[in-house]
Amino acid sequence: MEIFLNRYRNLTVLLVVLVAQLLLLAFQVKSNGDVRLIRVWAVTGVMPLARVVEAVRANTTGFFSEYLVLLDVKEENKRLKSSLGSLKMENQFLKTELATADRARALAAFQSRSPSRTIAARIIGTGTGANSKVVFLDRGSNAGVGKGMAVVTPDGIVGKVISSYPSASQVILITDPTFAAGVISQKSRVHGTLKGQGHSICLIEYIQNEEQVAVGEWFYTSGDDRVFPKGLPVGQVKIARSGKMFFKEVFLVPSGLQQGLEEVLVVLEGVHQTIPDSPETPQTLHLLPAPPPDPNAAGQHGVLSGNLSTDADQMLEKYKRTGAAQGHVFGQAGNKPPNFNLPPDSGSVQPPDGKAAVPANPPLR
Amino acid sequence: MTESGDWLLRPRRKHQYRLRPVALLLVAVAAILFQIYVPLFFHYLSYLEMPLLVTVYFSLMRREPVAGVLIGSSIGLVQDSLSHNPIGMFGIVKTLVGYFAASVSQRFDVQNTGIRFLLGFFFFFFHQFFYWVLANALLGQTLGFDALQTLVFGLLNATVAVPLFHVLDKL
Amino acid sequence: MAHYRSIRDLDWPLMLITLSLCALGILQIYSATHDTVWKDAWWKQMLFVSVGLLLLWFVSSIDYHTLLGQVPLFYGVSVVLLLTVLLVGTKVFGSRRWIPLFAGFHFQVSEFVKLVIILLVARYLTELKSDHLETRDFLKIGGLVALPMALVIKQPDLGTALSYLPIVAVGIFLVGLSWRQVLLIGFLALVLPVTAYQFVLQDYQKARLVSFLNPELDPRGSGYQVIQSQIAVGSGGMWGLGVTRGTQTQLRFLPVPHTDFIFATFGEEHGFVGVVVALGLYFLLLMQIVQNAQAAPDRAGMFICMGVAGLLLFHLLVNVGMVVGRMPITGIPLPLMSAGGSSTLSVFLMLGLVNNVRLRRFVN
Amino acid sequence: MPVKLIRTDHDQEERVKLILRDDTKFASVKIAFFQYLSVAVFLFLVSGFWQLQVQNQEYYIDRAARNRIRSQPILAPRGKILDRDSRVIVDNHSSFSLILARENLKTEHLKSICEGLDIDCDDLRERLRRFDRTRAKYESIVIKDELTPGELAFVEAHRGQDTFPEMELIHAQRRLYPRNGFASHVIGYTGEVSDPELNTTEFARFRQGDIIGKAGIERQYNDILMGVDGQRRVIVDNRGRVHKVIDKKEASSGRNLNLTIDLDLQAVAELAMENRRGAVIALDPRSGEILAMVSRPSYDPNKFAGRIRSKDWNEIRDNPDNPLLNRAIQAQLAPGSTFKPFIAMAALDSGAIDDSFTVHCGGGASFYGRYFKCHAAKGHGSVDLHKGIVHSCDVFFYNLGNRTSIDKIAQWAETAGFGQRTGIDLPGEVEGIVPSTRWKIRNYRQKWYAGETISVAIGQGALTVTPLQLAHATGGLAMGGVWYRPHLVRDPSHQTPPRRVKIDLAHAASVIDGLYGVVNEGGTAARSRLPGIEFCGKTGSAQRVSNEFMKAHRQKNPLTEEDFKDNAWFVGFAPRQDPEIVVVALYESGEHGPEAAPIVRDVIKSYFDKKSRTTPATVVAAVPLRQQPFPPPQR
Repeated sequence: MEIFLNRYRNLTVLLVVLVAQLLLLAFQVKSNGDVRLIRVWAVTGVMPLARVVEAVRANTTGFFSEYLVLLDVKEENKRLKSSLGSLKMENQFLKTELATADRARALAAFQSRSPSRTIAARIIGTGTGANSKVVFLDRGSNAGVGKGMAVVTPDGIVGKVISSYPSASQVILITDPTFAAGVISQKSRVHGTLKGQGHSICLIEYIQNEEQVAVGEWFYTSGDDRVFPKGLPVGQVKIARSGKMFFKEVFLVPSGLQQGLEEVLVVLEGVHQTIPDSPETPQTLHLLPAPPPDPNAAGQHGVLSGNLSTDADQMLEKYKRTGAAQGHVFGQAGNKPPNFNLPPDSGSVQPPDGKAAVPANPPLR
Repeated sequence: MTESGDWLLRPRRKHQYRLRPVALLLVAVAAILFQIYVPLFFHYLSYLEMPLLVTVYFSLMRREPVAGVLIGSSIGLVQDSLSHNPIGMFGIVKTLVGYFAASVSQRFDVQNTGIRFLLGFFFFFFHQFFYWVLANALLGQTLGFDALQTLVFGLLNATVAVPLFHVLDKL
Repeated sequence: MAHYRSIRDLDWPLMLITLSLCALGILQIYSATHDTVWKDAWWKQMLFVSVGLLLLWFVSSIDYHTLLGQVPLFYGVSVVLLLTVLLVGTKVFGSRRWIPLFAGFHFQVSEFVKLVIILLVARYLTELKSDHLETRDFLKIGGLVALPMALVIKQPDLGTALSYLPIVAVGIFLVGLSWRQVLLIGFLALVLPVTAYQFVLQDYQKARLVSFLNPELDPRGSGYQVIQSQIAVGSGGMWGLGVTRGTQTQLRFLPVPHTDFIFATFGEEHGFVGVVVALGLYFLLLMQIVQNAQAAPDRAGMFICMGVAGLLLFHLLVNVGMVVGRMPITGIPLPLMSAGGSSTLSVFLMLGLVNNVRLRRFVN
Repeated sequence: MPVKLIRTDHDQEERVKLILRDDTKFASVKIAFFQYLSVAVFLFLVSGFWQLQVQNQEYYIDRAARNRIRSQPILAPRGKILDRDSRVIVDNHSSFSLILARENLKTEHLKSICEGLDIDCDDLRERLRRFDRTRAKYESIVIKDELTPGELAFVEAHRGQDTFPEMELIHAQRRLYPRNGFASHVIGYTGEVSDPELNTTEFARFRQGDIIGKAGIERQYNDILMGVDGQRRVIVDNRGRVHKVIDKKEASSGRNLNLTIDLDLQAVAELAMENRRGAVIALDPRSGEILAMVSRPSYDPNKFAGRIRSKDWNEIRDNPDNPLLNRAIQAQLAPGSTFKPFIAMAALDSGAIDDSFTVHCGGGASFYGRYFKCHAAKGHGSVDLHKGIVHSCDVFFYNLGNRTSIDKIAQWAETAGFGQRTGIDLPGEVEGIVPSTRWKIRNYRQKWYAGETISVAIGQGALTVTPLQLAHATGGLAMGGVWYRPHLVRDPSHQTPPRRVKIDLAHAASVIDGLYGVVNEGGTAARSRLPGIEFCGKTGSAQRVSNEFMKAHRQKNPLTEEDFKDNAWFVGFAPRQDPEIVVVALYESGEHGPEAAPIVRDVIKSYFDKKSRTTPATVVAAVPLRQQPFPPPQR
C-alpha cells in the first residue's frame, strides 16, 4: 500500500481533487444546492481588496473628486448620496409622468407613492469568465442590500441583486440571458417582458403583433415584476417588427449600461416586503408590492374578463354610441331615422346634410 | 542524442525553484483581482486569463504535480466563487492545468522564453477547450467553441505570459 | 494439517474473475440507476463488494472442517432466524424477507441459509456410511432441506427456496442414486409441481408462470416485465447502445433495472458481444470452482465446491434465462452483478468457502 | 495432526475418518458431467441472446422505439374570419398558463409566488395537498390560466435558478370571438371533436383531441380555417414524461376567410335585435351575398373556445329559447302577410285575376261555410291589388287564394325558392313547407280542402318558411325573376350562376309598386319610411301556435302567454328599382308586423349611410344605370 501510494501519489492526489470537485459540482447541479459558504469566503476575502484598488484608482485618477471629498465625511456622504439618488429618481419619475399623462394626475399618483429609498454603491468587480454578465457591488447585507433588490442608475435600470454577502453583493446585469423584468412602453402603455440576450441588446417579449411600438420609443419599468419600481427608464427601441406567431420582436438598447458602469443605486425602499425566513433558504427575497393600476393599460386581463376584442366588438361599440348620441333606439320605430354617418361622440343630432331635414313621416294608419 | 537528453534533464538538476508561500498567495490574489477588476475599464482584457497564467507559472516552477494540483484547484475554486456558475468548473480545469504543467515541467527547460510562450499558448487553449467540454458535458450548456477566437486570445495570453513569468522570476 | 498459507495461495484467477464481474455489475448498476431514486445503489454495491472481500478472506481463514462441525448450530440458528423473519420481517412488495438492521440496511436471511444448506449437504453426504445413498438417507436429507425451504416459501419467496434444491441435487448426483430412487424422484418431480401449483403458489406466482408461457396475453400486467426485458435485450443488438444509453433502461420501461433485471440492461447497453464476455466470465468462474472441487483434499471439500457451483449455475440459468424470456420470472438475483447486500455477501461467502477448500488442498 | 474438531456426542473417531475421506476421484466422471451440463446451460443462454440480439435485433429496436417515441402535435393556429372589408370578426389570441413543477417545489416559495400573482395561498396549498395524494410527482399543476402581461413579467423575472425555478409557462392559442354572441350563429364555434362525431363520415378523418369547427362557418369551412398541425417527436419514459425532443415540424396556420358579412350592417342588426327573439338577414339580391345574419337569443362562443365547462353547456342546451338554433336558417314559421306578394304573383301569372280585380272588404268574408276575419275590423272598403298590398288586406287575399288553386300557389312559391334549401353555405339549413295537394296526400293521405287555401293565401296554414328563404325569394322577385344562391364566403369560386325564371315583369312591377306603398304611401310600415331612399317592404304577423315547428318544439313545455303572441315579420328591400339589399326581420312574439319594420329600416339605413360614406356621391352618379328589368311603375 505504501509503495503504491508513493508511486502513484501524484495521480492519486489529482484524482482525489478532481473527484472532490466533481462531487461538488454534482451536488450543485443535481440538487440545486448552493455552496454559499465557499462563495462567502471567497467574496469576503477578495472583495475588500478590490474595494481598496477601486478606492486607490478613484483617488489617483481624481475622476470622482466629489466622491473623495465626501469620503472624508462618511455620514454626510451617505445621507447626501441617498438623497441625491432619490431626487434623481423623483426627477426622472416626474419627467416621465408629466410627459405622458396630465399634470394633475401625475402629481396625485406621485403623492400617493413614497419615493424609493436608495443607497449608492460602486461596482468593484466583474464576475470571472469571459462572457459573464455579473458584477460585484461594494455594498452588502451590512448596508441593507438584499437578494432580489433592483439596481439602477438615473439613466436606466442596471440589474438586480442575486446574492448579498456581508460587505459585497452580486448583481446580474439586464443583459444576462437569465434576466427578465416587466416593462411598459411610453406611448401606448403596452406591457412586455424584457429579457437579456447575453450581448448588448435586450429583447422584449409578449407584445402582441397588433400593438404599436415605434423605433426610438422609450420603455420604462412597469413594476409588474415586483423588483423594479414602476416608471424607471429602461431603454430605447432599436428594432421593432412583427413576429412569426403572435408576438412582436422588439429589441431595445438598455440606457442604464451605456456610459460605463461605475456607481449605481440599489433600491432598498421601505415598502419592500420580506418573505419569512426558512431553514433551507437563508436569504430573503425582496418583493415590491403590486404596481398601481394604469388606467391606460390595455390587455391587462384575459379574454373572458373582457379586454381583448376584435373589430366586431369595436364596430358594435361604435354603432351603439352613435345611436345613443342621437337618442336612437335600434329596432324601434321613431320619427327620425338614425344617421350612422355622424361621429359617435359628437352628441349632436344636427343634420349634416339635407336628408334628415325632410319633414317627419305621416303617422301610421 | 546525449546532448538533447542532457538538455532535457539539465533544468531539473540546476534550478530547484523555491517560492515563498506568501509571495505565492499574493501573486494568486493579485491575478484574481486583476481579472475581476480590470475588465470593468478594458472589456477586452477579460480574455486575459491571469489566474491561468499564474497557475501555469507556479506549476511549471514547482515541478511538483501535487503542488500544481493544489495551486490550480485553489485558484480555480476562488475564481468559481466569484462567478455565477456552479463552483468547480474552473476548479477542475485549473486542477488539470496545474497537474499537466507540473508534469511537463520535468521535461522542459522552463526558463526558456520560447518554451514558455508555447506552454502559455498551449495551456490557454487546453483551458478553454476543456472548459467548453465540461460546460457541455456537465452543465448541459450548448455553447459554441470558437477555435479561431481562442487561437487569437491564446496568442495574446502567451505574449503576456513571457514578460509576466519573467517578472515573477524576480520575486 | 491444513496449513493456512499466505494470501498468495488464494485462487487468484477466481478472484480476478469475481472482481471483474463485480466491476461490470457496479458499472451497470450505476448506468441503470444514475438518474433514479436508487442513484446511490452503485456505491452501496461497492461497499458490499468490499465487505464481501473481507468476509471472503475471513471465511477462507477458518478451516472448513471447523465450519462443517458447527452445521447443527448453523442449521438451528437458520431455522430460528427464518421463523423470526416470518414474524417480524419487513414487508416489501408483499413478502416478508428482510430483517431490518441499522442505517436502512436489511438482512435477508434466506440468502445466508444457502451457505448453511451447502455445508449441511456436504457434511451429510460425507458422513454416509456407504458409497451410495440409501433411501432413508435420501428422505432424511430431503426433510432437512425441506424445512427451511418451506419457511422461505412461506415468506413467500419461491425463487430463493428453489435455489436450495440444486445444492442437494448436485450432492446427491455426485453420490449416486439407484434406479428406484430415480423413479421416486421422477414421481415427485411430476406430482409436486402440480400440487404446488394448486395449493402452494400465490396468485402472482401463477400469473408469472402463465405469462412466461405466453407473455403477450397480458402485456400491461404480468407479461410486462418479460416483454420489456426482451425488448431491452433485443434492441441492444450486436454492440449495444453504450453505457447510460440504453433507452429501455434509462426511460424506466424495465422494472428494477439494477437488481433482478440487471442483465437485461447489461444486454441492452453492451450488446451481444458484452453478453458473451460476461457469460464467458461466469463460465470461467464456474469452471474455476469445479476445478477447485476436483482438487479438493477430501469429499467434504468437493461437496462444498460443487454445491457452490450448482447453486451458481442454477442462479445463472434462472436469472439470465428469465431475462431472455426462456425461464419464468422468479425474482432471484444474478450473482455478483445484481445490486443487493445480502445476495452479494452470500456469494462472497460461498467463494470464501471455495477458497477455504483450495487453501487446504495440500493436506497430507 | 492438530485438527480442531467439534465435540461430538459419539463415535468421534469414526466421524473424523469419514469427514476426512479423501477419495474424491469417485466423482470425477460426474464432475465432468457437471461441466458438460454447464456448457449446455451457457449455450442455451447464449442462444437466447443470439436469437434476440442478432437475429431479431431490428424487431426489438422497433419495439423499443415504439415504446419511447411519441408524436406530439403542434397545434396550427386557425385562420381568422374577416368581414367583407377584411375587418376581423374572429381572431386568435395566445394565452399563457403558469404551472408549478411539483418535483422541485419548495413550499416556502409558495407564499411569494401567491403574493406576486395574486393567488389565494391557502387555496393553492389545499389544491397541492389534494394533488399530492392522487397524482405522480412529475405531473405539474396548473395554478393560473390566462396570465396578464404583468403576471408574465413577474413569472419571467423570478423563474430563474436564483429564485423560483419551479415556475414554468405553457402557451396555448385560443379562439377569440366577438363578445355577447355577436354573429355567433354565422361563425359557429370550435371544440374538441367528440366520440360520436368521430364515428360520422364528416369527422372521421380527425383524431381524438383535435379542435374542429362544430357549427356555422367554423364547421362549414373547417378545412380552410384549420391549417395543418405540426408535430414533434419526443422521447418519453415509462410514465410518459418527455425527456428529449427528437425533431420538430412546424405547424402551418389555417387560411383567413373573408365573409360577405358587413360588420356595419351586422352591428346594426345585432343592436336592433337586442333583447328580442328572432332573426335578421340582409343579403344582396344581385349576388346572393349575405350582408348580415343575426339570430337571437344567442350564446357566447368564447365559452366554447377552451374546453367548455359542463355548467355552461347545460345552461345553453337546456335553455327553452334554444339559443343554439340559428333562427335565420333553421326556424320554420308561417310567413304571414309577407307571403302575400307571392300569392299576388301566383294569382296574376295564373290569370286568376287581372289588374282591374277589385274586392270589397268589410272586415271579413265567408268561404266554404267559415268566416275569415280581416286584421282591420272596420274593413278596407273597395280594395284593388295595390291597396291590398299596401294595407295588407286579408279579405282581398282570401279572394285571391280562392280564385287561384293551391297548386298554382305552390308552383309559384317553389319558383321563388320556398319549400327547399336555398343552398347557403352553412350546416343545418331546413326546407320549410309549401303545401299542395300532392304534399297533403303524401304526408297525410288526405285530399286538399279548398278552405285550407284561404289560410295559405295570407301566409298561414301549413305553410312554413325560414327567414332566409323569405329574403332570398323576395330578393329574386324584386330583381325580376333572378335568384342567386345565398352565400357567406366572399370568394369568386362560390359564385354560382343565378337561377333566372321568366316572369311577367309588368306583374312584378305592380306588386313591387304595392310594396313601395307599404312604406311610403301610408301603408302598414309607414312609420319606418326612410327619406331619400326608395325603401319597399311588406309587414307580416303570423300565429305561431298552429305551426308544425312550434308544435314539435313546445310539446315538452307548456305554452305560455308569449307563445300566443303573433310573430312579427318584415321583409324590405331598397331601392325600388335595381334592389341592392334585401332585409328580413323576424321578431318572435312581436305581435304586429310593423314591430319588425324598424329593424329592417335601421339595417337598410346603415347600408346606404355606409355607401354614401365610402363612395363619393359623384361616383355614384357617374355609374350608368343598369338596364331596367321592368318598366317604371305607372302611378
